[in-house]
Amino acid sequence: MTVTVREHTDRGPLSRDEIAARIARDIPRGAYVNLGIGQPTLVADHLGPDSGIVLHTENGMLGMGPVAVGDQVDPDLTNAGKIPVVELPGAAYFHHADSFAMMRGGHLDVCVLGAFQVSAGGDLANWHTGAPDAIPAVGGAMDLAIGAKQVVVMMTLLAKDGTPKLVRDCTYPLTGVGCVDRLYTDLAVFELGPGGAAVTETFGISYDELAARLDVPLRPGA
Amino acid sequence: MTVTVREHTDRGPLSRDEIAARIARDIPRGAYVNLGIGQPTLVADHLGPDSGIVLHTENGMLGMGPVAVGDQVDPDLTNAGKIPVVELPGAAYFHHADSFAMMRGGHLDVCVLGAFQVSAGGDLANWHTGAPDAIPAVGGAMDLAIGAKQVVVMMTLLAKDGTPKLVRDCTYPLTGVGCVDRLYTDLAVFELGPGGAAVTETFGISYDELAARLDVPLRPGA
Amino acid sequence: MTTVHDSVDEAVAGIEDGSTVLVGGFGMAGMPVDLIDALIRQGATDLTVVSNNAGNGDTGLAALLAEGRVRKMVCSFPRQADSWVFDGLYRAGRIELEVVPQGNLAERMRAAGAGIGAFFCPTGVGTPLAEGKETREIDGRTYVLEYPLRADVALVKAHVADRMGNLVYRKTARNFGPVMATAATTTIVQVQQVVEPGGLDPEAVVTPGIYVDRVAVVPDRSGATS
Amino acid sequence: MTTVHDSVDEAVAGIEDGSTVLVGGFGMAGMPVDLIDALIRQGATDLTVVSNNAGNGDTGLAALLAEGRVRKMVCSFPRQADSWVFDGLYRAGRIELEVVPQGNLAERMRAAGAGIGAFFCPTGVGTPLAEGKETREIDGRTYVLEYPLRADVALVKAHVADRMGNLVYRKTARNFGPVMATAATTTIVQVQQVVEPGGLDPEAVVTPGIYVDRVAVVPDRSGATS
Repeated sequence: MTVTVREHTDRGPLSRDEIAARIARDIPRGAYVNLGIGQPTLVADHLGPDSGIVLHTENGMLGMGPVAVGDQVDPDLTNAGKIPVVELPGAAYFHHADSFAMMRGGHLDVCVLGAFQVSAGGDLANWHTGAPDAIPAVGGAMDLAIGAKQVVVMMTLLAKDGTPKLVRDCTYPLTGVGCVDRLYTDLAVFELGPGGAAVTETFGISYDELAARLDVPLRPGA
Repeated sequence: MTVTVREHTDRGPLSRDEIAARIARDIPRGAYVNLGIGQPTLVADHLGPDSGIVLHTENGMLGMGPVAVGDQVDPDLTNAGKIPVVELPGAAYFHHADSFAMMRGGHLDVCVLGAFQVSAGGDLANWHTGAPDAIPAVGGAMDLAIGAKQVVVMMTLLAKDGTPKLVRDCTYPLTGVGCVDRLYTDLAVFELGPGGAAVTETFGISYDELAARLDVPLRPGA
Repeated sequence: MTTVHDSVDEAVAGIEDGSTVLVGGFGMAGMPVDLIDALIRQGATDLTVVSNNAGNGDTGLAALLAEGRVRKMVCSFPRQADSWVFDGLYRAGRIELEVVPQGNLAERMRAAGAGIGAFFCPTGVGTPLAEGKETREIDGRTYVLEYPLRADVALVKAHVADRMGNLVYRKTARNFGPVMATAATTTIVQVQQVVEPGGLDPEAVVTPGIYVDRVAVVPDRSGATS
Repeated sequence: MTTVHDSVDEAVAGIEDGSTVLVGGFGMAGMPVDLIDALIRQGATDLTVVSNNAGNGDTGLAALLAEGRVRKMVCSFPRQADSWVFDGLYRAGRIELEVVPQGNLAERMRAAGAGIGAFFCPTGVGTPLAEGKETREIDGRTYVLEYPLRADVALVKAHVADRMGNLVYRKTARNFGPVMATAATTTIVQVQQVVEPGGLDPEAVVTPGIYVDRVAVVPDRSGATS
């Protein structure tokens, strides 16, 4: 079997919106999906209305629709980021214990989370920078990280100072151990797991260039 | 403090219906009550409509009304004994996990159960005679026994062969340990607990006669 | 994703020999009789069935038992006035029985659906049904450690579904359905009616569609014969 | 038995210093602002407050914090764009904080209401929030042992109650209300409207009245000012 990385060196890195679109493309029809607060919410813009994909929000709803505008705004109907949203036909409401039972019981097909750091083995750090003056806040991140059938992370591959956020071992406090299945970044898509990181696709960079930038065990992906 | 037993020696033992009425009299206004299958269901007939007492049935309902008659019969609406009942205004339905969470979480004020044997310390045996050919069936008995704020047993004090069913130690398999608070029988009412059995009332028998019939540590109750 | 099927036979396709099958209902209320009839026709055998009772009369679960297709029953209350099919099999040593307190039955399935690994439970302490189980004193009270009860398949009867699999039930026929739907790999539901998305009040949905794999419409029998 | 009160002040009477108080809401959705305002007037102090967030803006829970009446916050997500009141107290060392994963917060209160002594939970394994906690491997997966979270008082906002205390909520304002109502000795609820028994659909009741001690009617503010 030949393993090849799809190298897109004829273009630059993906924009945030393009990463979101790339993630959306891989979500199967009819999947139940939770999009974490922040960047992952962009993925919703790329899910076609005929995809049959149903969005879950941790604060007790399946069938969440887009952000509410104008008269649609209802303070009793928000997403996990406390932003008013609308309800789609076929929605259902439930309380918090039921919502997290759904998440922790492995019923969501996919969740998409942001991250400070991800390790090649799939450890996730996305709730706390560890800075001594930071006020810790975890929300539902740890529950999502261990609960969904597939945990996907969306982030830029490099921090603002150029250091990679895909690492051998997370230096920030962990959200979950070995929980990330796939990592979508501006420069590459990775499959993560006990065997380390496999690169399936690159954008604006070759596999070899990418490998040189990262200090993790890397291999070409399927 | 003088402790006196109310001895009703001017009358015979209580009938089944009179025991039920005696139990009903002691249930506080507005209480949430579960009546076990069999004899305890008779208690319902003695709860006034203005008592504000709300009946729970383990199969997922608060606000259970009387047995359904004629056109009221609906196979989707039964009590714990699978007998069709009716719904009262202000009823609520819930699923089995929620129903037993309610029972086990200590939210019911009173439950009334039948028994094969009760020990002076409040142990309850009401699910299994221990006979080798009996098919064991426990239902919700163990959950009710440990869950309600006050667990009340209704039974005849003596078995058909004349042996007392209030005992030092149950010989039948236990339903719950130290769980019965009060025992209402045809011959007497008892408070049970770690200190043993206290007699509060007798019917058709004096305290001394009662004490002579029973082989348990007994004392006059408050 | 929930699929809506034209027949109960299509809905139960693929259930394998040796499966653990949750069967809803408390007595006959909420029992998915048509799905069980389809399972009888489908042929899967050597089943472990989890249900509150062990069959009533000669239909539904009792009929499946009579066919000799159930290796083991897990239930809280097998012995009933009309449980003669089970009683006969049990006395003949032709079926295994695990008796579980009703609240543990419900809570263990709830734990399976909720990702709980095990839980300390107050029911059954000091009784034969807790014998050999781990116990622990917490805050002065003794608890028994109970484990999740997972299954391959759940057969559930609800009242109305929408095409997304959201369910509402009727009165005390709700009973075990909602919790069983969360505890099985494949949840198969019979309903009297399927409506379009938006046809159910989102505030009143009891089982969200995420827990429902297949829905089959079975018109009300009393309606069909009158 | 549920009592219906004419004022929120009557409804919060008797809350004692040092109480643990559950406060519903996810951000402002479902936050019982009027009950909190009444609690501020009522005067109880040295409180431990359990709520998903640690106050937004200057009203509701934030106002209670600003009054210096809360000794400790137990929550999942204190840090928000508009949590300046909490942030200031925390940085000044004037309030304790226990951060709990949101699912654990909900499940621990559910356990308190359901009589569960403790439960093995998959969330947080290997993270700082599980440090020092008992863990166990069950069926090849590691779990952390978590304990019930009980309280003296729950303050909940629902939409409509009947006189028996049955509650329905509105949309995602439901959030923590139903589970908090089960976990407190005294559950106090503000609603927009109280109806007679029979005025709510028994199939759609979310919190049965058994969990509700006191109800106070608070007409919708937007309605009152328009």
